[in-house]
Amino acid sequence: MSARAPEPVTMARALNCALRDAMAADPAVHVLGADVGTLGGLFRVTEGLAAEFGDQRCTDTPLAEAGVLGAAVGMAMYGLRPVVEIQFDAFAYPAFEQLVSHVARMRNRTRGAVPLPLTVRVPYGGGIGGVEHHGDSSEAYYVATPGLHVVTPATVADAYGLLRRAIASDDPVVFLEPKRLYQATEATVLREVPEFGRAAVRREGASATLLTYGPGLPVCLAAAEAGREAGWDLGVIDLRTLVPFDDETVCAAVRRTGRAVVVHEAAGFAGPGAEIAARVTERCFPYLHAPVRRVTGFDIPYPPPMLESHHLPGVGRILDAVAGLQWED
Amino acid sequence: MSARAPEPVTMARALNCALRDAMAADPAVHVLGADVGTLGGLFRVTEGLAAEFGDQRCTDTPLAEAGVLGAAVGMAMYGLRPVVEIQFDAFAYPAFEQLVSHVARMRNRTRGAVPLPLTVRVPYGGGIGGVEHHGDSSEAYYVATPGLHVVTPATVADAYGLLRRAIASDDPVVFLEPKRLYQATEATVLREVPEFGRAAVRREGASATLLTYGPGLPVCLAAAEAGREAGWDLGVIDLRTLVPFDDETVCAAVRRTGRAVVVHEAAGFAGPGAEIAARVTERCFPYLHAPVRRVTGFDIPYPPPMLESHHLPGVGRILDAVAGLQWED
Amino acid sequence: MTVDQAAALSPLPDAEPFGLLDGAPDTSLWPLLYRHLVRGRRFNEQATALTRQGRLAVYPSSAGQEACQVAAALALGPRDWLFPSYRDTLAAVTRGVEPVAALGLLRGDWHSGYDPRAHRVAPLCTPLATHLPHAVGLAHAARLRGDDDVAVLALTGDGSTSEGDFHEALNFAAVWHVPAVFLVQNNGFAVSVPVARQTAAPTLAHKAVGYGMPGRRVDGNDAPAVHRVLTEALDRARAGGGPTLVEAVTYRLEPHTNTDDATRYRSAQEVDAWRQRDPVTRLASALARHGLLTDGLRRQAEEEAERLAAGMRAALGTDPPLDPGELFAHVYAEPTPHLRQQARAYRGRTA
Amino acid sequence: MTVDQAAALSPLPDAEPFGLLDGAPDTSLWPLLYRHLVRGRRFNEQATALTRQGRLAVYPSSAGQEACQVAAALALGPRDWLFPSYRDTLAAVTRGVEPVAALGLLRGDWHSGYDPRAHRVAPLCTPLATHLPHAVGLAHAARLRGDDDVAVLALTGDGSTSEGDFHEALNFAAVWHVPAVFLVQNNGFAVSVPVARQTAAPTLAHKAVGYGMPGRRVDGNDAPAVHRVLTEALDRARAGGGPTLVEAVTYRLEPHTNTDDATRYRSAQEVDAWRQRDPVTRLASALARHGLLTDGLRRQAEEEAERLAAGMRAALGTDPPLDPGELFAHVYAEPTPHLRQQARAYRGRTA
Ligand SMILES: Cc1ncc(C[n+]2csc(CCOP(=O)(O)OP(=O)(O)O)c2C)c(N)n1
Ligand SMILES: Cc1ncc(C[n+]2csc(CCOP(=O)(O)OP(=O)(O)O)c2C)c(N)n1
Ligand SMILES: [Mg+2]
Ligand SMILES: [Mg+2]
Repeated sequence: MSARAPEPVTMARALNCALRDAMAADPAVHVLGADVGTLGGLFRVTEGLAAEFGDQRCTDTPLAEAGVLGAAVGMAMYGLRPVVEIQFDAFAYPAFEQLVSHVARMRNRTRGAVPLPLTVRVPYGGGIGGVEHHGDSSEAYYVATPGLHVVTPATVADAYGLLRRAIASDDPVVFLEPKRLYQATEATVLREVPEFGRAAVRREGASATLLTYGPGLPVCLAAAEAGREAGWDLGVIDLRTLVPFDDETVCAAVRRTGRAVVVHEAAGFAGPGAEIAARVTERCFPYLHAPVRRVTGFDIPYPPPMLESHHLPGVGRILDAVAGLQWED
Repeated sequence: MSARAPEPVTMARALNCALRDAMAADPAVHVLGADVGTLGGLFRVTEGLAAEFGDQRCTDTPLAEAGVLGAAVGMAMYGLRPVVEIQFDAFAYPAFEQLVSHVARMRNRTRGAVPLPLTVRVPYGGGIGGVEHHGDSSEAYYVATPGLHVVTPATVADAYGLLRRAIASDDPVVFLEPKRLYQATEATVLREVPEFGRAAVRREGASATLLTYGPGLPVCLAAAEAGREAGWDLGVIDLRTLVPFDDETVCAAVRRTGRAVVVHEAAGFAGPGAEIAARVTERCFPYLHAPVRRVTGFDIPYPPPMLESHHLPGVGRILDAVAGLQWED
Repeated sequence: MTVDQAAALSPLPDAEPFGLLDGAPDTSLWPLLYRHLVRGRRFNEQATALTRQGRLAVYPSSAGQEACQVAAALALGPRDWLFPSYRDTLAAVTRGVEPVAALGLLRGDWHSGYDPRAHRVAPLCTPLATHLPHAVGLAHAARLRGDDDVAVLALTGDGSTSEGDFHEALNFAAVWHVPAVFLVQNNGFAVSVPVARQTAAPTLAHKAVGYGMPGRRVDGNDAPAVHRVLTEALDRARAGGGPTLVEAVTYRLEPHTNTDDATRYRSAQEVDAWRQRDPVTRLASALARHGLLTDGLRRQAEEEAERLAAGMRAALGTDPPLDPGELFAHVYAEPTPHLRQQARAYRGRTA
Repeated sequence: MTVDQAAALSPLPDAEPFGLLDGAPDTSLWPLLYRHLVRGRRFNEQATALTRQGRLAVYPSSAGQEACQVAAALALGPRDWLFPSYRDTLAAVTRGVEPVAALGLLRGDWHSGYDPRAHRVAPLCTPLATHLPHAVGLAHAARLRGDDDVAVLALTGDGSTSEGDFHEALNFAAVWHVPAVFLVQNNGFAVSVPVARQTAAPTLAHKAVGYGMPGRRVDGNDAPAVHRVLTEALDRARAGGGPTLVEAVTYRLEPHTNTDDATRYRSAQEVDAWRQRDPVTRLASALARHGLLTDGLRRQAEEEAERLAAGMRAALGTDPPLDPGELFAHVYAEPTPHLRQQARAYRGRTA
């Protein structure tokens, strides 16, 4: 595990450091994908890796997402730890069969004989003015696939820490990188997160709990800030890993407040928020003053850039939902 | 719309009749997929169509699910109404990109200029002793994809009626056929269902409501029957279409009983039951005596045939869940 | 032909890309091609300029590839269909789509700015190679309908040939014997990845062999040659001769898009060498060699180009009208009750 | 080689499938191959019989394809890896996997019945062509690790060549120059669909041209020929010569699986014609022609076959021990808290 002195870094840079440190620490770690080599990745997350470790450790592949992910499966079967970069969320779909039928199942299929230590990095979410197919949030597909860990950082420190943990994991991890936070900056110590499945309480609050992850975190923190004017003391929980899910931290908070709003960019219908709302309700029902509400993207294909601000959950919609948590009683 | 005199038919046969009647009624309807021609499909749902309508109307394709679905997109763009057969649920995954990025979005992308009247028939679910990759229930992926209708019959009459409706729809429909009900028999009038989005109350009941669809229906009806011994009067709702979702019928029933259990084969975590539980709770919270419970497949890859009975929701697990609906108060 | 009749092997593509400019050809089409090339170059420059002014979200320029873009559009018959990729706005514009409409995707007010049926131009397609099966399906449907004046031309890039959908589409096309032509614009790169890391085949045209269709290689900076090869292939397709794979050897002179930094992966020398083979100046020189580059032609070409650019500036210089309510309008023929509810809630918030 | 050095075109596959049985060849391996063929046929018969007794959930027989199955396994070096498809249990068994373990998937007590690392045999793969990228990745990893005694042999069917994953895998293999050999068993059908509706290429070996790798065609019912071609390709692969595509022309004598009705899509005459080319009897005749089919060899072959069959009946004749608790055990290295909870609830119900 590596530690760095706090200096302001972007999330993209923290991810880059995580890859570099992981590659330096373990020669079995290989990075592969289109444009990860000379170019350093479309978001520069693999910058400098090919120069430092050679193009056999950081390899530009032909343009074929199923092919890359499938090849990574074979590499992992041979004992390597491949880290695959997908360029945009929507371009993971061609690799869906490999992900669902093989990546998620290899260990189980072989009764544990063949573990699959494989990380798939997927930039996800909108808010960067991207055109069609560049703003999808498809975490619903991943969380509904048993056998995958689904992880998403919301802070620079977590970007480093969770990615190191993902690469060290002996199971496949879908690592979702919030596109619009790539340039977010923090001065923070970069160190590996010790385990998956621990949500972080980003803000304590007594009147209601906002449950979110990835790109939703800054929005929820802003909503909590804005909510003070309405007299609300809103807590904010950053889930960090959707699978495994931290029932303990989440339920403890919701039991205290009795009110919760789930916030994410992905479409609401059958989105991750559905599971979160359902399981929180199952576990906290007697404590709830109101049903868990969801503030999400609409149930539409991701909109064109000029309209995306209308689609994305914002402070206003979050506070509306909070207001709807039956404050009269 | 065609009507037939009641005679006992299997669900497979009713689907076959629906295809035949749709093809006879509209020359734009084309059936395509691997083995749909000479063989009549692995489940014999396309039996006789090639003989009756020629191999240009019912066409054996090369083995390439993305290719078939993609070709169907082009055919639909030209004004045809393709009906694509996927052989087993898990073999729809290679076509996932076509489904999500194109099928679901063509109308929206073109501001309504290019509708996509296209039906994808997918045999789904387990319980037939199939080996690996032959028992998946992947409806979670489809319901989380805006732009698709997601439909699944649980009765022979609906198999015919909903498939006719699907083919007549000007929007793409993922039509999920419960494998283990293919041989279920009913004597029933075969006629088109007038619209999507109407759940059916299959059994009225005052003490709690079971919400299910497709292969879950016979199990829930059996559970309701068995529940009488415990003194419960259980209602059963068959959702029929997951998208659009019939909030009205479902909520009316749940408000009456104040207690609900969602039952499906798909894995529970982020499965369709999460959405159902979440939205029922959002809409019926003040009426609920207990949180909506879910009885689903476990959060594991679909098990091998010798173990599948342990995985599938059965009467026992459903009644356990009903018993957990806080009957003490 | 069955697989067992293996004696009848299909021929390999020619080793040398087909060219016309340097021979002694029929020049009747050259002035028209020239005007479109000049206009096309101006289109690329103006679109790139509009990205700098924030008027386009992004622009993947086809500068250097204008011969392919223009020839592809002009080779089409009136009832033919074009299936462009995200880099092929110029082909769409040359086919007759309004520039502001063709650029709708890249401007970002909606995903596709035009009605595909009006000009028989499918929506610009971003996920690589995924439009190729659509092209095959549409060509198949046209044949099923007996419309034998319809052929389909699908454009794609060298990188996209590695995708599974490329393979599935070409195989379907050959098995179904559909009237479709696949033009691979081999511009040397898929973003930063050179074609040598994309394939080990001698040429991309060789891929045709595995599908049992003819493969042709053409100098992609020789507009008359591209036009000729595509016209022949489309004629053959309409006549029931089946599909063709055409590889046009060309070069992307600009970065992948305006946000790309191409100096990271290729040298100025390489780009300069290709500038020497610029399709616009090459046709101009050839016209001049044949005494056809008159002042009149030059002026006409330039005027048309400037008119186009001015129109683009005017149409794209202002913000388009936006209606967020439209977000809910086209997801289904009829919005579901659930979507109607979301739309109502949205309107409630913003009212 | 770059795409622009187009002069060096790769050669086309031979028109006639390679054969050995009918020539005057080196026969030293033939007795061994014969014993394995007889044993292999017995394996197929016994497995099909076990489906009738409900001892296997399903069995896709490789009867008629035993020459491919057996030669594939015997051509492998000790450190090589085999990547079989769902029809290739016999290849796995010939490689040394216990029959009961190789049949685990089809018996249905677990998805894969053996530890892939023990015999260097990947799990039998059902989704078509999806194991081919795995084979490429493993071969690549072996090279990265410097293990130059490792080559990979991946088996697949004619139908699977239409899938995108076939294309992506072969392209990767050629670009990465990995030590992998792809054996397409062209048995004439993908379930009911004949190969003529699967491809328009002259042969499946022609597909190699588009990847820039050698393509070879072999008589798939000629065990020595299949063995020779695969051995050469694997040797070349291990020596750094890159991948090869081999098409073996063979025939599936039985239905697709025991639940299929093959009379719906092919004639008895066609099947009979292929029975004349049965790989087992063909090798027997060739051995006889060379005076090598001794009573001793016959007896040994039959005894080995019967021993195998008896072992299968014994091992598969009883119900396997089942532990439903195992359902939760292998999803992750450590069950998540959520899965532990489900397992507890499950145990609670059944306790
Ligand atoms: C399925 C998919 N993967 C990745 C991308 C991201 N991407 C956009 S363009 C491009 C390069 C395409 O190269 P090529 O096919 O040669 O076309 P060119 O850009 O050169 O016109 C990539 C990788 C994409 N659009 N679709
Ligand atoms: C992706 C996928 N689609 C469909 C199937 C169903 N299926 C199983 S075997 C088979 C035929 C395969 O034909 P071929 O590749 O020639 O192999 P063969 O059965 O002849 O050995 C099909 C369609 C599958 N297993 N995987
Ligand atoms: Mg390119
Ligand atoms: Mg076959």
